[in-house]
Parts: sequence; structure tokens; C-alpha cells
Amino acid sequence: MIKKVLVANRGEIAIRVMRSCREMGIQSVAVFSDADRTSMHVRYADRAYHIGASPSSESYLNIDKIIDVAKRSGADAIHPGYGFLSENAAFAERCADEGIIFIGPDAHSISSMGDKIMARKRMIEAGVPVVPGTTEPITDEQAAIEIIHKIGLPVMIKASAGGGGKGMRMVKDKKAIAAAIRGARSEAKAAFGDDAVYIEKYIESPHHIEFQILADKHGNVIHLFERECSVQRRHQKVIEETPSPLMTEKLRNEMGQHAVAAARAANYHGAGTIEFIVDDNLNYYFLEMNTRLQVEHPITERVVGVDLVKEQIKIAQGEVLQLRQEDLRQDGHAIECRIYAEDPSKNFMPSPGVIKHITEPLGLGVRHDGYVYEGYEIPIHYDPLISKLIVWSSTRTEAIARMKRALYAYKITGVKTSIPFLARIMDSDDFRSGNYNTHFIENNMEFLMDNKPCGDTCEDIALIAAYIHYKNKLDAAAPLKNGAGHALNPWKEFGKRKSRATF
Amino acid sequence: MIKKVLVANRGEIAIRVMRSCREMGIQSVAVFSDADRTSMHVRYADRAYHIGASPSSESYLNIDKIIDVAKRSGADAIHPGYGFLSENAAFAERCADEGIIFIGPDAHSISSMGDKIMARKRMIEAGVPVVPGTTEPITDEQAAIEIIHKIGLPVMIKASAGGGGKGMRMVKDKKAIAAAIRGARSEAKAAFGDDAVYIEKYIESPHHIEFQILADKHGNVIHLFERECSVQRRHQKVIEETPSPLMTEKLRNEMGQHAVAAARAANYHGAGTIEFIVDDNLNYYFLEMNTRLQVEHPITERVVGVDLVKEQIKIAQGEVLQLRQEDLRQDGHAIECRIYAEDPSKNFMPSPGVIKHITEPLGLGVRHDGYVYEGYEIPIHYDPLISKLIVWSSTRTEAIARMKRALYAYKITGVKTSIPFLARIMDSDDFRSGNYNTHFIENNMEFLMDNKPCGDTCEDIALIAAYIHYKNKLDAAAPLKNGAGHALNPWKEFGKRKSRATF
Amino acid sequence: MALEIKINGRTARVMMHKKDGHLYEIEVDDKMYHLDALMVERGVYSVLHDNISYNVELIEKNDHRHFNVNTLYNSYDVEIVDAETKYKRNRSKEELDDIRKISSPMPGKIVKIPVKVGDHVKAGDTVVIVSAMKMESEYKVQKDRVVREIHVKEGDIVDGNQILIVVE
Amino acid sequence: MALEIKINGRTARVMMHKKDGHLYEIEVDDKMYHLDALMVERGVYSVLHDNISYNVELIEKNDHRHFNVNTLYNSYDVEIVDAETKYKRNRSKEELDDIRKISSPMPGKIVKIPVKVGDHVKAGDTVVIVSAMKMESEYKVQKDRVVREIHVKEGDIVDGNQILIVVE
Repeated sequence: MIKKVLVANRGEIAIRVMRSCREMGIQSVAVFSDADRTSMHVRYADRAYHIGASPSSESYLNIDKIIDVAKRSGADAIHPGYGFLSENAAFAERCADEGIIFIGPDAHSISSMGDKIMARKRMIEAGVPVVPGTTEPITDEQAAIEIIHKIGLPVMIKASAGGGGKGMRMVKDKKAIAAAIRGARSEAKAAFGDDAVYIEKYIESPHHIEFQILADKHGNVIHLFERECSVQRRHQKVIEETPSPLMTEKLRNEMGQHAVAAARAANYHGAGTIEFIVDDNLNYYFLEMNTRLQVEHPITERVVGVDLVKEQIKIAQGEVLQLRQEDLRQDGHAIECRIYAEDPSKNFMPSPGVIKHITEPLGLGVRHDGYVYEGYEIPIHYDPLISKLIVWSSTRTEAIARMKRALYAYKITGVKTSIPFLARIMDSDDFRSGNYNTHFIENNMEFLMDNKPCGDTCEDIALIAAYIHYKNKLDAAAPLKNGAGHALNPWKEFGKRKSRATF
Repeated sequence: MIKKVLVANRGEIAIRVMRSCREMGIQSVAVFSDADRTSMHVRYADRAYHIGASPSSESYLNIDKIIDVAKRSGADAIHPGYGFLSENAAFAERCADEGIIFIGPDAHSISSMGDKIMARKRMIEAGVPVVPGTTEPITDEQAAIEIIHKIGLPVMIKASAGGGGKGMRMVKDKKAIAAAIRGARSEAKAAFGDDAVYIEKYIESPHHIEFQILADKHGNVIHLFERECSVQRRHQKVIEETPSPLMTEKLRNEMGQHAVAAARAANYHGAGTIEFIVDDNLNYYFLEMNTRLQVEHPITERVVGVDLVKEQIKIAQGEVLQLRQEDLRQDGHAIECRIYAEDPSKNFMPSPGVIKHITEPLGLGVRHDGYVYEGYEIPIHYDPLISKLIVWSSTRTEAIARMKRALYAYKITGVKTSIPFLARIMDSDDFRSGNYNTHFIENNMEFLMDNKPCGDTCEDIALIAAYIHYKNKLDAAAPLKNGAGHALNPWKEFGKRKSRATF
Repeated sequence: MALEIKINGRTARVMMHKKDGHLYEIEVDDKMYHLDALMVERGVYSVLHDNISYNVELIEKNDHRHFNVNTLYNSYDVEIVDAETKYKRNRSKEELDDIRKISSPMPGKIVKIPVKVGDHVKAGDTVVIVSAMKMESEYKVQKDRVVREIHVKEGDIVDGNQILIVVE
Repeated sequence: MALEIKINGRTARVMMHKKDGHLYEIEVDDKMYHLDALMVERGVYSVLHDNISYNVELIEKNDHRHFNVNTLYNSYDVEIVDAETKYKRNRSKEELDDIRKISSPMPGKIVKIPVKVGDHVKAGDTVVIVSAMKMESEYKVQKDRVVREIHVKEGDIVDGNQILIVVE
């Protein structure tokens, strides 16, 4: 039985893991960088160890330092959270070598699913649908044309050595095929010195839908249904919900079975996620597997009624999965909004800084997973995620109304946040109807960026508040006056007393 | 359809009602007393009206003033919350007369269930079990003895005109009957000038279990299962949970059916609660009906998956109940802790005052319904309830662990709270085993009041923190120094600038 | 600077030997602590000692020398004994001899004052009733006394620890 | 006291006529408001006007004259124009003519400075790259310029609005 867990992470996920540890009677050990001495995970943990400078490479990504703390603190297991070392096979292997339980899959599963070409081959072998296309590099133009005819238009031609959009061509029109191949190859040659390309079917209005799976070390694998993650900005998820509005019962069963098959093919244990893209005709294709806990895991927890971190820990210590596929069901509807420190009005520029004031949403159906507090300075070094707001209701319509209500009550000042942008999403027709795909944000940008007008009176009220605040401060700061600023200024009062005291 | 609701209440319940209004697109109107200008319900509402001085009798209990605000604000309905006017038949009647929808039962239901003797008679007629005993005053000693023989010992002999424990005798022993009757009668005579007594069976280790019911105006009545409310201090509920650890499926069905019968007998519509006392042999007896929303309604909401305030509003506007008894089920386990501003170490003395600092518990399975914020002064005039912490889990054991975790994270300073006392209850064997009745707190008082020792080191850490704080303040207050106290003292900085400015 | 600090019936001698940013060496009654302590929120300190993470909240009471200090499970009243405190303590011993000041530990409203100045009251007699949050508290004298001063009247709202009545 | 206050491109004249506790009569551009306003939390005002409840949050920016003001759906930059502001504005017009100060609106870390003092740079050239929260921002000149001053070096952590580079 695990007695002490080192959480090799920071921010909301570190605290979320520690909460489950606490409920299980397991001690938690925090690690922290220079920038994170005041971070909540250090305060929430039972023990805390400094591991280095602020850049992740010198702290949260430093395997030696983390292993060293695990040994010094007597931790018998490490939970990696998400990001940082969570999908690092070398770290998982090192843990195994050192006799520390890595709360996640083994190194081999991580590395085989981390290599996208290898993962794709495994999925094909396991009978899991992948995006149709070539798996080997193509250098012969005629062969390429034949393959495209087989796959069907539109397709993406991608440089085999590629990346960053170079040597990439989307082809919609039959007549454009030859020119596109030539163009892609010459661009690839120029960019990477290699003109090999490969071809994949282009999915036009893709939905991003993923399945949560749990697998124990005894061969039991289950899925915990889907999460709809199509609300994305620059491939970054913004809002997730479950069930997916696109889903049918038949599709859910099929995809769920393929998700389980995918996990089995990876020889997987722990919690993991199979990501699919789904087209408008409900064809679905394996995209990749995330071999860790996802940011958006709480919506599954709420609708299925499980604590995924506890399941991870129980699996890691060798327990047999108690949940059985046939007993699981989805109850109601859950939505998660990711609250980022960013300024939507300035092209989502990151907004680190000091939290001046925070009012958290409360009440029925609201879960809030965060880590910041008043006076806390969000550092510049890490992810801008401040918190996750999760709501549940028996229906999707009510869940949206509840999310609006929660966003309305959620106030953070000192840094800019995505809260107003998220509230606009809740008001948009496409989101409300459930009829959206990964192009949702770009298609609705004008609506989403359009702030509600406040009105003349409202603007005047803002002016008046500024006037009163400015004036009251002048009065409070004026010499020989007292009382007005009293409640806000304990120091002043203290200074006065001190002058009377004798030390 | 209701468009605007006046909430004739304050504190957490006013905000809880307004949240549901907001989700339904209904405007909310707050009323407030002198003491409540800064109260959160005023800030959360769309509109707010001052209605009088701080004592409830001059504000929240003043029917004329509330009706006047309803008319001036154009509210078409009034939600009374709990307490204050919520079980005031005259208020419900006045609303009806003024053409304002009272979100609750009609005046006749309120008054007939408010009169305990009348309610008891109705229940007997409806076949709902009541505590065995006499319903008419007894003046004949021999008749009393016969009745006691019929009921069986132990019994309570109570003064018919009574109250306050005067003229009351508990009888356990056959031989003591005659003396007890004589004693009770003479004491009753002395206290009330009337020696009539009545007799009720004494339930020795009573459990307090209540059933939530919903009834629409079209004759549909359902129950939403039970709440176990036996953790009480001086007849004040402290912790509630559902399902009850005492309950069997058979008992639940029977009691549920009787709860529905009770509501029908009262010709009831709206949300209501049938309170029962249950003995160790699972005999149950009607105690009273609460014709309003209960403080502890959230545990039912969580386990059954409904929003009871929305159901109240829908019933009030004449909608047909959409929930059907056969579709309802209890999912998992929920516990509520009431957080009071009181000092357990000083005999639970009320502790009004200014909230200096608050950290609310977050994360999986935690609901928090509160109303205070940092800098808010809890007034002396009203109920000491600060907030309600509600947790859910799939099992009772995990729910207790989760409540402990949430209480651990919940920090309120500036006033004393019941949080440490509640945490001790979560640690007590009787509570953990589920084997408790209404004597739980008195039976466990020693354990519950015994604080965990902090240890020498922990005490030294407290000393050191005080030392550092004191010393840093001295340094900050010293003239010509700057920086140390900077972040805490925006005014000082401002004062410096001002001396350079020219106005 | 060494200070006497009272906690839980004990008076400890606390002295700082070294401070480097938020790293401290502090001696408490001959035991040396090396720790990392800083104020993270107003009045809330995060303290790391032997890698154990403590959160300590300090609530200032009536003056800057009296705190309510909260650790995870415990709540302490802490008093810094400085020169002024010692001076006051000596003085107050002289002045307050045989005078009883009756105050309410909580804020509230004066419901009833059944006595007037000059009244002779008996041990156990109620001299004032204060109400707060729907609960009434009666304040009684413990010995036979004479009412010397009454500082409030019925209906008044009073602060916690405000002197209501003085008996002798 | 009447003040000029700038909001959303508009300059309004605001004057208080009467104050009675937290009840105010305040005129904004000839429109009179009777309202109830008080600070309930640090920088947060509860305002009741015509019985409508507003929560207004004020965040002080670099000095006490500049605020970020948040109402329910809107966020405004508000500037109090007082005598000092007017004086400074006149002066800065003289001094700052034809000088371009490049600053980052957000805190971050200097990743790269591809120029040195004296360099002639062309319109669109990047002069500094700042990274924050895993995202890099490039700051470019809009016209052909000469680099006059470089106030930071690679690896430095900078505040928001700190001047990094001056070009002419």
C-alpha cells in the first residue's frame, strides 16, 4: 500500500492529486522551484522540498532532483500530474529502476504511444480506425496520385521530415493533385533537404472526441465514455463537455470498444485517453493516446461518479479494478471551462501577475479546481491555467445556464482572464445548439469578441466609483485625519501606538 | 411565467435562491435591513431595496414593507427561504390577496400543519403513524394509568397547557406511574393553573429522519427519499446525511409512502418535509411537517440530482411535476456540515464579527453554499449560520474522508467557527459506524471537545510566526524604512506620492 | 532582539539569530530552528521546517501584542510581552485591585439591565443580559457586590470585550 | 471637488454635491445621480442606483490616478486627470518628441535581443523577444530606427510596462 506520494507537478493539478491522497490517508510531498515558494501546492502538501530555479528545465523537468527528493522524503510513489514529466518514458523507467512506484503506465507503453507512426501501426493491427493514408514515405509522384485516388479527396500532403506547416498542401480538387505534390516536394526539399512526402485523408469539419479508459495490471480494461473537446483555440482545448452532443448510443459503444482495444494494444495500465477525430458523417479515426491524466478529467468524474486519481493510485499499487463496464453509466451532463490568465482582447496574450481579488463561484452543481489566492503572483514561467470550472446538471441546457451563472459570479482581478470570452461562448448559438466542431472558435470569433454594451448609466457608475475611491483615498491620506481609512490601514494605527511605547 | 422574484430572506439561502433564479433567467430582488447593506445577497441580486432597521421584526418579518417592495419592484413572486416569514400563514395569504405568487404552499396548508395538535389529528386520519398517546387532556388519574398500560412504558407525561419542561415527567418504571402523574399534575397546576396532562410514548433513542416531498397543484405528489438528521445539539441540526445509515429498502418505501400520504392529507403543494422520529426497532412516528425548503435540502439535491428551488418555482407557476417517483433513485452518499459562527470551546457561544480571512474548500465532490467574504461583518441580529459544506461520494466511507479533507482546507478567521468540532465528529467512532441517534453529541461530548495535541514543535512554530510577524511590523513601521511592509500598505505609498503632487 | 512570548500557559524566550530573506535561524527556549517562513496572504504565514509544510494564521486582537494564532488543528492565544506590557501590568495591579469589570466576550445587544448604580447584588445575581444571534447570555456576579458603574443602557449595541458594568 | 475623468475615449466632468455617510449626490456631465455606494471589500464597491445593484471593482494601476474598473460585463481603463497629470502631460510632450520607448505590456523573460546600441534597424525588424507562460512575443519597430538604449539583457525577468529598448 502506498503511504507517501511525491507529486511532481505544480498548480491546480498538484493540489487536485493531493486532495485525493488526503482522502486516502496518504501523505503528500510537494516539490517547488524558486518561483513557487508561495504557490498553493507547497502550502497544501504535508511536506515540501525546493528543487531548483524557476525554469522548468531546472526544476519540474529535472529527473535527478525529483528522484532525490523522493528518496530523501521516503515517498514510495510519484504522481506526475499532466505536462512536465508525465509522458516521459525515461522518467517512468528511472522510477522503476529506483524502486519507486510511478503512478502511470510503464515506460514501454509511454514510448510506444508517444511515437505517432508506431502508435498508428499498432492501432491498425488492433483494428482501430486511423485516418486513411500512407504510413511509409512516398517519393514517386505517380504512386502518390494512385494512393490519393484510393483515399479520396480532400487529402493532406505532408512532408515526411516535416513540421511547422512547411511542405504541406491540402488538395480538394482532382486537377490540383499533381501541382500540389510537386509543390509540397519542392518545398520539403528546400526546407528539410528531403522531398519525401506522405498522404492522409483531410477531415473537413473534425470533431475532437476522446474516451477515458482505465486499465489495471491484471488485464481488466474499461472505458468511462467520451469527452467532447472540439472547442479549441490553436489546438488548445478551451471547453470540454460530456456527453458529446454529437454522440449516438451506437457510436458510443463502438468507439468505446475501440478505445478499450487501443489500450489493450498498448499493453496499458493506469488512466489514459484515446483521442479520436470524428467527421460530420460520424466516421471516427484514432488520433493519439495520452498516457496520463487529462486536464479535463473532472467532467468524466462527475458524470460517471468516480475519482480518477484514486483509481490511478489503486491501479499503481496493484489492486484489481472494482469498476465493471456494465455497471457504468453517464448521469446528466457536465461542462468544464478552463480559466486562463490571458487577455482575449489582446489576441489572448498571457497575463501573469498578482491576484488582487478573487471571488469564487459556489453553490449547486459547481466544482472549482484552482490554486491561486489573493496576493499570489502567477509566475511567468509556467502554463497560464488558473483554474477549471466544472458544472453539472441533469440536462445540457441547464448545465449551460449553470455555467453562465458560475462565470457571472467568478471574479478575478489583477490579471486578465478568459472568463468574459467563455461567457460569450455559453451565449453563442452554435455552442448552445451543440452543433459545433473544431472550427467553432474561428467561425464565431466576431460574436465571441463582441462585448455586451454596458450602457451610459453603467459607464457613469464606473466613473462615480472611481471618483469616490480617489476622493476617499485623498481624505484618508490627509494628515491629522483618522478613521476613514482605518479599517484598511492597520499599520498606521500600529505606528501611532508604537510612538508611545518604550522598548 | 414568473419573471421577477423577491427573495424575502438574507444570508446563504437568499443567494442560493437567486442562483437558481439566474439560471432560469428570472430577475431577483433583494430586501435588506440596516445591518445588511454590505451583505452578499444585496450584492448578488439584480435589484435591492432597503426595508428597515436591523431587528428582524422591523425588516425581514415586516409583511407590509416586503409587500410594498414587491409592488414597487414589479416582482410577480416572493420566495421566503427558510425561517423568517416562510411558515407564516398570514404572509402567504397576504401575497395571495395582493396577487403575488407565494413560492410555497397556500395559507391553509401552512396553518393546519403549524398547529401540532391539528396536524397530529390529520395524520391519524391519513393513516400516518404518530407517537402513541392521548390526543385529549386527561384529568382523571385512573384513566391515565389505564392509558399508560395500553401505550406501554416508558412514557412522557406532559402538562396540557405546558411548555418549558414544567409539569413534565418521564416514567420508566411501573411503580412510579402514580407518583409521576400526581407530581406532573401538581407542578402543572402550580405553573399554569391547570392540572390537565396528556401522555405520549417516550421514544428512548430516537433517530430523526425526514422525507423530502414535492407536490404540484395538479395532485401529483412524490418523495425524494430521506435525510438522516440525528446529529443535533439542543434540537439544532448540526450534520445531515443521505441515505440514512439506519435505513432499509423496505423501511424507505413505507416511510416514503407515508410521507406522500401526509402531504396529500395536508392538501399540500410545493416542497415540504415530513419529519419522523424512528426508534431502534425501526418503528417510526410522524413528528411534524416543515412547509418550506429546509436548510439541509442540498444533500437531497446531490443524491437525487434535482434543483429543489427550481422545482418550487415551477410548481408555483402552475407547472405539472415532471419528476416521476419510479424514475427517482439515490445515487451515492451526501453529507452536509453546518458551519456556524460560534465558539465550541466556550459552550458554543455565538461569535459575530468581521471575517478577516477565508479560504474555501474546492475540488471533487464538494459543494459550498455560503455568503460571507473577507472584510464582511457578520451581524449580531441574525442566525449564526455562515455556510453549508456539502460533499458527495459514491460511498459513505469516502464521503466522510472527503468531508474531513474539505474541513481541513476550510479556513475562516476573525470569528470562531464550528469547523474543528465538525472535524472531530468525522473522526468519532459512533459517527463513522453510522450507529448514532439524537443523543450522539451528548454521548460523545468528551471526545468531540478534545483537540488533537499539536506537539511541542507545532507550538514553537506558532510562537516563531508570531515573533516574525511582530518584528516585521516593527521594522515596517520604523521611519525612513520602506519595502518590507510595502505590499501590505498601499496607502503609505500613496501618501508619499501625494506630497509631491500639486492639487 | 529576544522577546518573551506567552502561549498556552507557557512563557517562552524567542530570539532571532540570523535572517536571510525568508530563511531564519530562531531560538526558542534554547532550541534552535532553521526555517523558511514568509507571509503569503495577509496574516498568513507559510512555514517550512524540516520540509514539513505549516500554514500559520495570525489574527491581531485588540493590539499588536496579542494574537490569535491558528495552526492546522489548534488555536492559541499568544501574547508578546514587551516593555510596555510589563509597565502596564505593574500599573494595573495597583489600580484594578478589588474592582470587577463585567464585559461580554462577544458583540451583541443589551437586552436588560436589572440593576442600577448603588445596588447591592448577591452572588449569582444577573446584572446584565446580552443577546447575539438569537441567543441570550446572562452575566452574573460571583460574589456579593455593589454596582459602581453602568456604561450601557438597554438596546445598546456593544462590541466584544467592551466594559459594561463595574462592580466592587 | 470637480474632476475630469477619462473613460472609454470620453472625458467626463464628475462632481460631488452631497455626501451623507454612504449616500451620495454626484453629477456626471450635467446628469445628477443619487446613489448609495460603499467599499465592501478592498477595491470593490457595492453601488445601488435606482435600486439596481452594481458591483464595481477598482484595480489601481501604476499610480493612484489610473484604474482598471470592472463592472459586470465590461472592463474600462479609467484615468483621473488632476493638476499633476496636466503638468506632466505638457512636459512629456516636449521631452519625448521623436523617441520611441519599447516596452512589453506583460511581465516576462527576455529571450533574445538581436540588436545592439547604435544599430540601424528597418521597419518590421524584431528588436526584442519576450517569453511568458510558454508563449513568445516579438517586439518590432514600425519605421526605420536607430537603437539608442538597451535597458535589459537576455535572461532578465522584466515587469509589465518596463522600458526595454529606446529607439529614435
